[in-house]
Amino acid sequence: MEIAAEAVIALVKIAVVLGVVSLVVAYLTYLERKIIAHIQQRLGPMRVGWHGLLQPIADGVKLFLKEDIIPDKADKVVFVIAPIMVLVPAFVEYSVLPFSSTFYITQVNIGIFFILAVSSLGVFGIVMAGWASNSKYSLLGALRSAAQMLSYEIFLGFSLIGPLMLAGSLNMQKIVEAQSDVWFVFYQPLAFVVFFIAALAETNRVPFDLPEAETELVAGFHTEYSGMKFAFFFLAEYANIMVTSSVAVTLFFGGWKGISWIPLPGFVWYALKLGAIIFVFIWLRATLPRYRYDQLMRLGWKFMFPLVMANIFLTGLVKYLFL
Amino acid sequence: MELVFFYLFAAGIVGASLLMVTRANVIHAALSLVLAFLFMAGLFVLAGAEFLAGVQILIYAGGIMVLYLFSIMLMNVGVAVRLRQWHRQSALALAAALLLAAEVWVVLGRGGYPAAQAWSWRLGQTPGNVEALGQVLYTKFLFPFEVASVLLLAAMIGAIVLAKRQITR
Amino acid sequence: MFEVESSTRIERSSVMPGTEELIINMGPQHPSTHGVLRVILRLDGETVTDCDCDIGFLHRGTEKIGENITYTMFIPYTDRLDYIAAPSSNLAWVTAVEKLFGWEIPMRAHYIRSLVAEFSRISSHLLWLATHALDIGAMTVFLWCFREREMVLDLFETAFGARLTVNAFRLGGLFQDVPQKFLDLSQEFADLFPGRIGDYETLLTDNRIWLQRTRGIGVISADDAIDLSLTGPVLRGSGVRWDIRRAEPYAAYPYLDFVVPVGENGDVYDRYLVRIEEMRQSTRIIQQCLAQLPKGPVSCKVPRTIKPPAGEVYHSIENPKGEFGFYLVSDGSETPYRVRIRPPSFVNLGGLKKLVLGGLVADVVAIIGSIDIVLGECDR
Amino acid sequence: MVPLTHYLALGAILFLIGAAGVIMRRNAIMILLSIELMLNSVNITFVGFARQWADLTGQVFAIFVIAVAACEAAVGLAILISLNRDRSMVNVDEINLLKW
Repeated sequence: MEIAAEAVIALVKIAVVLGVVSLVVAYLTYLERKIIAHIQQRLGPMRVGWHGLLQPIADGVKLFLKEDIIPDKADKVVFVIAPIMVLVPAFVEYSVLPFSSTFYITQVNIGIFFILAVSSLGVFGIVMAGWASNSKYSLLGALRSAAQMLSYEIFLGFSLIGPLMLAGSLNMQKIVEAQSDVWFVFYQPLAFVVFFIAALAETNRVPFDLPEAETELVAGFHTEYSGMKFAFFFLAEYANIMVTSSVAVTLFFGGWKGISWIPLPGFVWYALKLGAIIFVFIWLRATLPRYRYDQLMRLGWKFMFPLVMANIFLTGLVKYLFL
Repeated sequence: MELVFFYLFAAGIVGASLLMVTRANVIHAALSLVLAFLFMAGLFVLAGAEFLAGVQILIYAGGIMVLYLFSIMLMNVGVAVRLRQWHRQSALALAAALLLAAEVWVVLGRGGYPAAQAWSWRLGQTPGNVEALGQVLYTKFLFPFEVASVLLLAAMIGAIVLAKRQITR
Repeated sequence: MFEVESSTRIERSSVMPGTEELIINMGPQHPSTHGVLRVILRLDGETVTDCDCDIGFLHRGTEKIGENITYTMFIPYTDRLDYIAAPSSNLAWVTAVEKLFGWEIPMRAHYIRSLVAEFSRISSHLLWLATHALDIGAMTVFLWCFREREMVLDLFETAFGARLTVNAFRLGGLFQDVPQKFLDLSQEFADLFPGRIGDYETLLTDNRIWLQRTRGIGVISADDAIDLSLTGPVLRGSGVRWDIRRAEPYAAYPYLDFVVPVGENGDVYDRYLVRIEEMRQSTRIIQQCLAQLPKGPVSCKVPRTIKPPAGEVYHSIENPKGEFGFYLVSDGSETPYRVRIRPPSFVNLGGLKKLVLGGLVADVVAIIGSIDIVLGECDR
Repeated sequence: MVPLTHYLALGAILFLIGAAGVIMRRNAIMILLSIELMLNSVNITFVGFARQWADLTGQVFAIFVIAVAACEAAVGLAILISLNRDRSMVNVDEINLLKW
């Protein structure tokens, strides 16, 4: 009986989180279009609803009703599985994020490690999509993204080690608790810079959007996709932005903890911080050109890798000497 | 409950592995193997090895298998699929494998293993598996750990030397 | 012996080539080939080992059409050559025909022609900057450039009633004088535009990623550029100070003061800088034209039927893309005997192979952008 | 509580599948993949024993096995790629000379 009740509560929580996340992800596309439009001194979507507020829904309907084309020479099974393989890990990661002190789906003691592990699966979908499409542009895009995501996953993981050393736990809730006094971004600025750059690369955002660089590879790995399958890739990208921003909030900006003299509920603080970081993601997209593939790798291995190693060393030294 | 999940995962692993061994297309085989690894990670969580489950997904599925896929894509799979897939000694090998299976069956059937012991921590609680594993890894097994790192370095250099297009002499 | 080999062939995987060269078709539907250009790239990994341009998807036989219609009727066809800078093409044609006649054009017409030609240069360079930046991934520059290009097109609309294919000039001068509103708006634009160029430069010129993507990419030396008969900003980017507005002045250019900017290294970045500076110089020319604009008629006396004397003439002008010339043979009838177009994009595209070899796919995109082609005049 | 024999049986089955794959397949990549499966079957038995005796040694060894698997994959794939490039072959029964 007890197990059944627990299961029901868990399912309700999952449903709530998935629902909210799907909605937020859909509106993230709207937000991105609006923000970029205003940076570029135009209006963006205006037609559907007040100031285009229903645009994501119209987009969803359009994508849903669109013809779903599977290329003749494609590997059908892999082609169909690939978008699912991209979307599912992105949503699974929400299961361990602490949205407030009381609201989370579950807590595991390998919390942040779980997120890293699951996010490493996202690359499969991309590689599968690129290979199964049987198109040269897709394959080039897939190879690029495989190399890019594998490399930057390393920097992403290593950049988190500094804050984790300070927190002394992998559990997301404990990491937040450890930042009661000072956010880790002040202790670990170097780690945050590396984390943010690696996060941009992991989510294939400008200036690291090489896998889907439309002006070079048409659309990279999802060139051959259409309809709902294409929407899956699209949603996955934004869901990944949300997750990486959430990780940044949790590890560097004190999670749901706010300033003590302003009485706001935890999840509001969380949403505010999340929004700020996502805004920077969008802002960068409107500002920066794109790196070249070899320059991206050089930046990673010759600049960020030594930096993040030095950060771990320094953190360890300080912790050993003074704490 | 635990047993049900065990059977679920075990069935998944065995099914995916069988799929892997029999596929003609190497990419399909590699993807089946990834599926097997994911089920295996579930099994590890069941056995109280959460950290290992994470490592399994992060390193095995997310790292090694991507490396495989990457290499397979660099080669031309299209032609290889149309070639003969099996050795001529397959029947013999199958017979040997079945013989080995029978042997394992006999050995396992003897039983007589000591009774199970409980972990000193509970599942899903901190300090738990990660802390304990770290403690053991960096004290008792420090030397093997270092050796493993040297091994990885050697493998890395070896792989680069082997795969590099031209080695200037 | 041989037959045994071939019968067991399917058994051996040696039918499988080890490393295959990847051949990709860039275009004619690729987003960054700027029109219907097809570039066949042979890749080793992502390094370009060979490059072949396939052109002609937009071929309309413009030269042949020119031989069958009168000199006046051909002016709108020149709009469709370099459609990004249509008045420049008009200017090339009308000046070529006028040279054949040896007509004297009123000063006011000369000044207005220079003014409009510089506007078309700005419009062309804005479109180039927009797409070039977008190719390298900078998205905002694209829309900012289009904002200003819109103003230039509005100016064309005010003066000539059309925005893209404006059919701006007539043989012997202009169809009618430009309205005062056009001159006022031009002044407004000329005062505003230098600041806007500064905006673009803020986003690009010192941007580290932009520098990494353009510096040292697609380098061509001055000698090579001359050997390939490249013209326009591509030639000037390599450090050759060659501008037909200076070398063989036409329209009002002898009376105008401007600098011909040149680059040093001949890479994508220098071509970018040259064009940015050219936009500044164009604004200067526009300011001067507006200040010095003489009063008077805008057309010389033109006969009702245009029958030039028999003979031949070659006349070229400095189009935004390079040397744009017409070679005309007249047999004394109402239609030309031969029209030959010297298109800058077509000739500059010939240098593409030399520029991209050894680069990466991403560089190809940057280099095509820096050559600034328009397929209308390339395919003719 | 899952009995130890279950883990051992599962490990054995996987090992057999992997071994069969190694012996029976011609494609060298398939052989490497089968070897990965065999290594993992060993991991399962390690984890099973660790569970039985509540001793972390088994898990530590599983981690070492994964490290070794990573090395094996990297070197194996490097050999395969250079073979594929220079001799254009992937099937092991064609690689029948020690030296070219």
